[in-house]
Amino acid sequence: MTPPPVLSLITWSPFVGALLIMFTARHHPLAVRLIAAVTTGVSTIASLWIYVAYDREAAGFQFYEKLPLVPPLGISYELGVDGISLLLVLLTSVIIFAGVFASWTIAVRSQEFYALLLTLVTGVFGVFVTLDLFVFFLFYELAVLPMYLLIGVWGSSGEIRPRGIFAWAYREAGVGTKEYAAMKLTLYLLFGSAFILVGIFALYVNAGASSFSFVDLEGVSFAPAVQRWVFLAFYVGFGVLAGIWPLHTWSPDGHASAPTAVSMLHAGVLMKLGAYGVVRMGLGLLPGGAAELAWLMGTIACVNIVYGALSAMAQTDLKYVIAYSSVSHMGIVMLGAATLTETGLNGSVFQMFAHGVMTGLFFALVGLVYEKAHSREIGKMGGFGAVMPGIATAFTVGGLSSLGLPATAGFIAELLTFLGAWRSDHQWWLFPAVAGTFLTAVYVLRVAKQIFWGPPSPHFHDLEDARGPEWVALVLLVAVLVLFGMAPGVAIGPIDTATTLLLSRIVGP
Amino acid sequence: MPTAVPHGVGLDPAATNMALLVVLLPFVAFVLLAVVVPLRRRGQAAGAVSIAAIAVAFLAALFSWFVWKGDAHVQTWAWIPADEGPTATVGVLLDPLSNAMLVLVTLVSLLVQIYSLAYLRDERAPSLGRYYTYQSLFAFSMLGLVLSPSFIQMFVFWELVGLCSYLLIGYWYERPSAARAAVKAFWITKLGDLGFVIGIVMLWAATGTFEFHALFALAQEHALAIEGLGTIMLLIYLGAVGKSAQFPLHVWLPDAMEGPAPVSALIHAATMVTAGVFMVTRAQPLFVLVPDVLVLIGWVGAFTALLAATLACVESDIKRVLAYSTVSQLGYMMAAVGAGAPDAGFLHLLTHGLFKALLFLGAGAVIHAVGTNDIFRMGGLFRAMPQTGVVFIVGTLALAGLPPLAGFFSKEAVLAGVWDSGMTWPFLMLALTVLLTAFYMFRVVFLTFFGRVPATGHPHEPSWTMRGPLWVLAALTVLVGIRLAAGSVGGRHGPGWLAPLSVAAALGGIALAWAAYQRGAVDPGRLAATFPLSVIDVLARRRYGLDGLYAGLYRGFILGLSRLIGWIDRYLVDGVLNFVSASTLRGGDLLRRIQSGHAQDYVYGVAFGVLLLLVWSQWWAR
Amino acid sequence: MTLEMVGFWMVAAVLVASSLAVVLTPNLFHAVLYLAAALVATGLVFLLLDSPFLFAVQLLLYAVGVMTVVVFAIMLTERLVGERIVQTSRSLLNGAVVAGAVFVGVVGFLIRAPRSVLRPTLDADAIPAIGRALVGPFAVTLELLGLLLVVALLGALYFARTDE
Amino acid sequence: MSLNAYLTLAALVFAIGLFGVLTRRNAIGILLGIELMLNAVNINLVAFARFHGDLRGLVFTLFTIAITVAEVAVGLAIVIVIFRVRRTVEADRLDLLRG
Repeated sequence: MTPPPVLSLITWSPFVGALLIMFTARHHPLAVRLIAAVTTGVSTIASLWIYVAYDREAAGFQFYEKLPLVPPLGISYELGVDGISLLLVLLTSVIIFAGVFASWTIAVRSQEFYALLLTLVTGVFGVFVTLDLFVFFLFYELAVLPMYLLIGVWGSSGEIRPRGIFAWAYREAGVGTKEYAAMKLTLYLLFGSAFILVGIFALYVNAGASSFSFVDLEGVSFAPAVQRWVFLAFYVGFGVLAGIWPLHTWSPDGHASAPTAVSMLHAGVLMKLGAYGVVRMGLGLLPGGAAELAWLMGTIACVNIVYGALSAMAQTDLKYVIAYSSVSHMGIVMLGAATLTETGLNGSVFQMFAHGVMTGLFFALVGLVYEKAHSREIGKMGGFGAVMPGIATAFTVGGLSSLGLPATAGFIAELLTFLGAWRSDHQWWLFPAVAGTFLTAVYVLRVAKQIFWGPPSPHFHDLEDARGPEWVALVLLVAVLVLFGMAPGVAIGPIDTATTLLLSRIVGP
Repeated sequence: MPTAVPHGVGLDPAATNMALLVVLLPFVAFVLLAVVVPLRRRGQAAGAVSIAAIAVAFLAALFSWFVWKGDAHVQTWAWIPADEGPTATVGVLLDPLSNAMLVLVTLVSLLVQIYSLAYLRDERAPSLGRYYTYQSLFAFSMLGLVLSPSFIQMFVFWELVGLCSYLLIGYWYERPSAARAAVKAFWITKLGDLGFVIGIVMLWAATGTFEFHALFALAQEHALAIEGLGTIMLLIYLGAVGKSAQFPLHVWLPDAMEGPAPVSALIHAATMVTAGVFMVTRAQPLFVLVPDVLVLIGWVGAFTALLAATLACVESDIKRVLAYSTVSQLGYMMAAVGAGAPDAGFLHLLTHGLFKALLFLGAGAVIHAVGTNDIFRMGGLFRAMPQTGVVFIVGTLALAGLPPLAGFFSKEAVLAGVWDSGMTWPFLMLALTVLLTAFYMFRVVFLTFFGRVPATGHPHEPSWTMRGPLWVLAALTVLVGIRLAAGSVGGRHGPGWLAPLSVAAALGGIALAWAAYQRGAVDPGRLAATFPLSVIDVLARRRYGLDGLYAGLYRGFILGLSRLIGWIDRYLVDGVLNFVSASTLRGGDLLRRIQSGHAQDYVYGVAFGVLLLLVWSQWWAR
Repeated sequence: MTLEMVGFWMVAAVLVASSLAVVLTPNLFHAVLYLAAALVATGLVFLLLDSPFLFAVQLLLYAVGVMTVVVFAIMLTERLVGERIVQTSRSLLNGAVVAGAVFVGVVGFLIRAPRSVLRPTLDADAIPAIGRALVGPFAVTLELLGLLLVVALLGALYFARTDE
Repeated sequence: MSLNAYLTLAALVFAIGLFGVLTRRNAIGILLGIELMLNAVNINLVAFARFHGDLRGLVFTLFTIAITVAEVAVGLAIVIVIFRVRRTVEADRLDLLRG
């Protein structure tokens, strides 16, 4: 019996939604939102179903689909999920479902906005479920490119007064405007995808140029030199998207300029795409290269953690704080992967999920605060807790998760990463990672205190708490954060089946 | 030595289920209050739910205390799965140590929650609901900590109680000082927790387990000869330094008094701050493997006791005096644990929990009545509030260590334990602290309840919901004292001269306080100005510069570094990028001028190209 | 000194002289006439190279056809402007240096090139061979060229038509 | 005469044409220079064809001539259009494509 093509359903349902929105819902803003909610809802339900139905005993790729596209070149439409992508598909559907509600109030060209958003999500789902490297790359580009329009058209410009040694360059490049942010993000990510494409072709050619299938390539053991260089290419290419230092600066500008749902999706899911690429293709296809270059990955990850946290502390714009916190937390993801231990890798994948939800929550909240207060200047705010207690609570939960407080998902991820770090070949990684959690505590609580605590700020009047559909996003994300923090086994179980397989190729069974 | 460590591992489902009931009841209350918004908004109703839960939990704890007194029961469930057995487990460990703590925590929580109903009567209903939500969460977390069968679970709840402390200190979040104190408490304890987490990570990497019974078994078989065990235990101890406010991380506790008085009584006197002592006691079999660390713990404890006592002597805020007193008493407990007498330390923990809660609640009643924290603006309150006065004096006498109250016996045991272990200097510091303790506490008593009556205000006795808990605690202080005097518990007495010495020291302190603040025979200002005291006085008034040091480190180091990194990121890392981008734009602009639009200029270009080709083909292409 | 050498020198002298006149004379109309002379001289060079057919093509198509078009163009533009067009030149020195350099370069190249091959004797008449080549191997090229000419014609018409 | 003689002659004509293209102000003048250069090319082609006994050079010459005719036609048409629009054929003034 052929199983129903549930992965295709998950992947293409938003795309169908985008088409419907473009062709049937013109000038019906409510219909646009309903179509978006329904089609992403279908994806969400289907991804919950596969999450439950995934056979944890059997492990490996399940819900397999294959349809040859270009047989002579070995390109086929080949889908399947394992423990890692399972969780990330769930993450994506949760975030986009919340994102649809978080951008409910968008006013300008909402039809095109939702259509692009849904197209982008199709790309993201596609990346996570596809097992064919060529199709993978197509989906990858599909996930990256709509971002340019989404930020360039619906973004918001911040104000940055250029100072310092390159001030003229800042004026020249228009730093701070949404156009600048959109262009920077797109150029960076395309820069990265050039490396990825080269890497994919290098693998294809070195494996005998007969198949792009991940499953086939997994069986090939490449020469050490190929492993090293292609791994490096993947690391840089995907690493750009994962925000590795010093290629991370697109992310603060991009996230700060992007509209709420786009920030949520981008920081929550797209950055995971990079980390997922490194784990799946870097570690999965090039075990030798991974073992050889783990030191580089881990060290840069440590820089990310501490540097990101310190940069976040220095920001005065709320969105920048959150964006830099992503840079810091992606360091945890990369560090976990670099440990090449079971616990570390579990922590890495779990952190992808935890950070996705957490940062999605953060951006949703920042969006709400911005919408109500029309300001992102932390220094001006104060005492919002009294007028928006719901938002304050959700922000606190998100903040606690990001500083790794137990009973939130962030703790599990960080703990596992720490354990992995100390068991890896580079024990000293533990210390910057732990220091990062302290610095996170400093900046998160500082920001929370400044915004929500203290006497009410004189700059704002008539603020109110979240309303209606906005609650859906907040409650959903907070609940996921806490549930996965209290019962991590739900996620770690499937992750573990995948990571042990992955590791057995790197360090031997 | 009757240690507070499980002798063996048993499994009686009834026992562990009872313990689970105790810990889950407040959790259910918390979830109810957190999720059912209308209930929380009702304030008093929320309080009723929370109190009912903790009351049943208290009865269950009492039941378990009487039924499963002597033995240890463990049950665990997998929490974080991994390929070969779970990485981490959760569960309950019910043994005498945790059982005693269960009773203490549920009892004090119950009393404090009842007390709060009246104390916070004027709060808005949603705020009160929020308060009881936090209280339930705290009760759950503290009970979970107490019942932890593994380091990892202990750490989880350790952080959660820290969170509750943060939330409750910041309960009046509109006050900037409360907001500051809350984050300060969180950060400073977090600093210690870094050591804790690193320690348990290292321990796990070396042994592959977090569970106490497995680790203790290894320790008993002398199989725990890990390289760097000393470092690991020191790091774990750091967690206790932060949580139990040991020098030099004690600075957060006095500031934590920004929270409501009942919160201080519960969290910052009776329960959470003793978690550090509890943890070191719990992990005693591991600490005994590293005697150097134990000695350090003892020294730090004794020093903390003395230091905090001197700080308490110059403080004028009644709650802060009590806070320093708590720090000082925590130092006692730690000194006892460090001296290898964890039973004495734990006994002191229990008795101190009772009378310090009493003192804080009493102080709360006073503050509630007069509307200020400053002891110099109080006076003669004994006449207006005789009941409060009596129970406060009972608590003070217990803290000062006078027989037959509970504090006397536990303090005695601590001093004996330290003397027996041969740590002379720490013993002397602790003995001096006895005198100081009596002095500063009676300074508060005389200034508050006796002496001049200030002109303002009409203080009166609080309502019965506040008085009830006070009387219960006072009675317990006395009863436990009598029970201890009967001599069946805490069998550590030390040399014969010890009891007279400590009583004499306490009486001396009381006399000094009486002379200075009641009788006026000694001018406290002049006393403080005489030579050796004047130095301490000046330093203590500046809090030994520690608060300033932390503030400086925070502003100068962390914020400074962040500003530097922020600058580097924006103007160097991103700057180079923008430089490249702007240079490209500029370069393009420059090259654009070559495109003059005159066809003939292009022909020149072609001609030069031809020339280049010719030259190249003739001179280089051979 | 063979007949061919005498012919070559004479033709070369005419060609160079008329070429120079083309680029130097101020009168545009004269320049066109000198160009005609130069083109005829080129045709003569073809003749010296034993290609009477090309000589004919050059004469008929080029010298006559092109000249006619150019003359028409000049007359047309002069009529449009309503005055005589005076040919002036600019930056003569630059042009001379660059052109001279190119010449020197090419000549230098020629000098260093391997000794020139000897002129083979013609064994047959080239014209039928050219014809066969045009409809044989070069048939497609020829057709494309035809297409190009049509397109050029249409383009020229399109450009030159008046708007009304 | 040797091959080099013909080639040198062609080079000279080419250089003169180039000079014309570079120096003429009038667009028609520039076109005349181009004609000279193309002629020089033709001489080369024919000379090589003759000296190597290769017919293809001749065929190419034919093509060149044909293309030249087309080019002259289009070029002059453009000149006339420019004349109509801009009232000048001064090459210096024709810089619409300036960057």
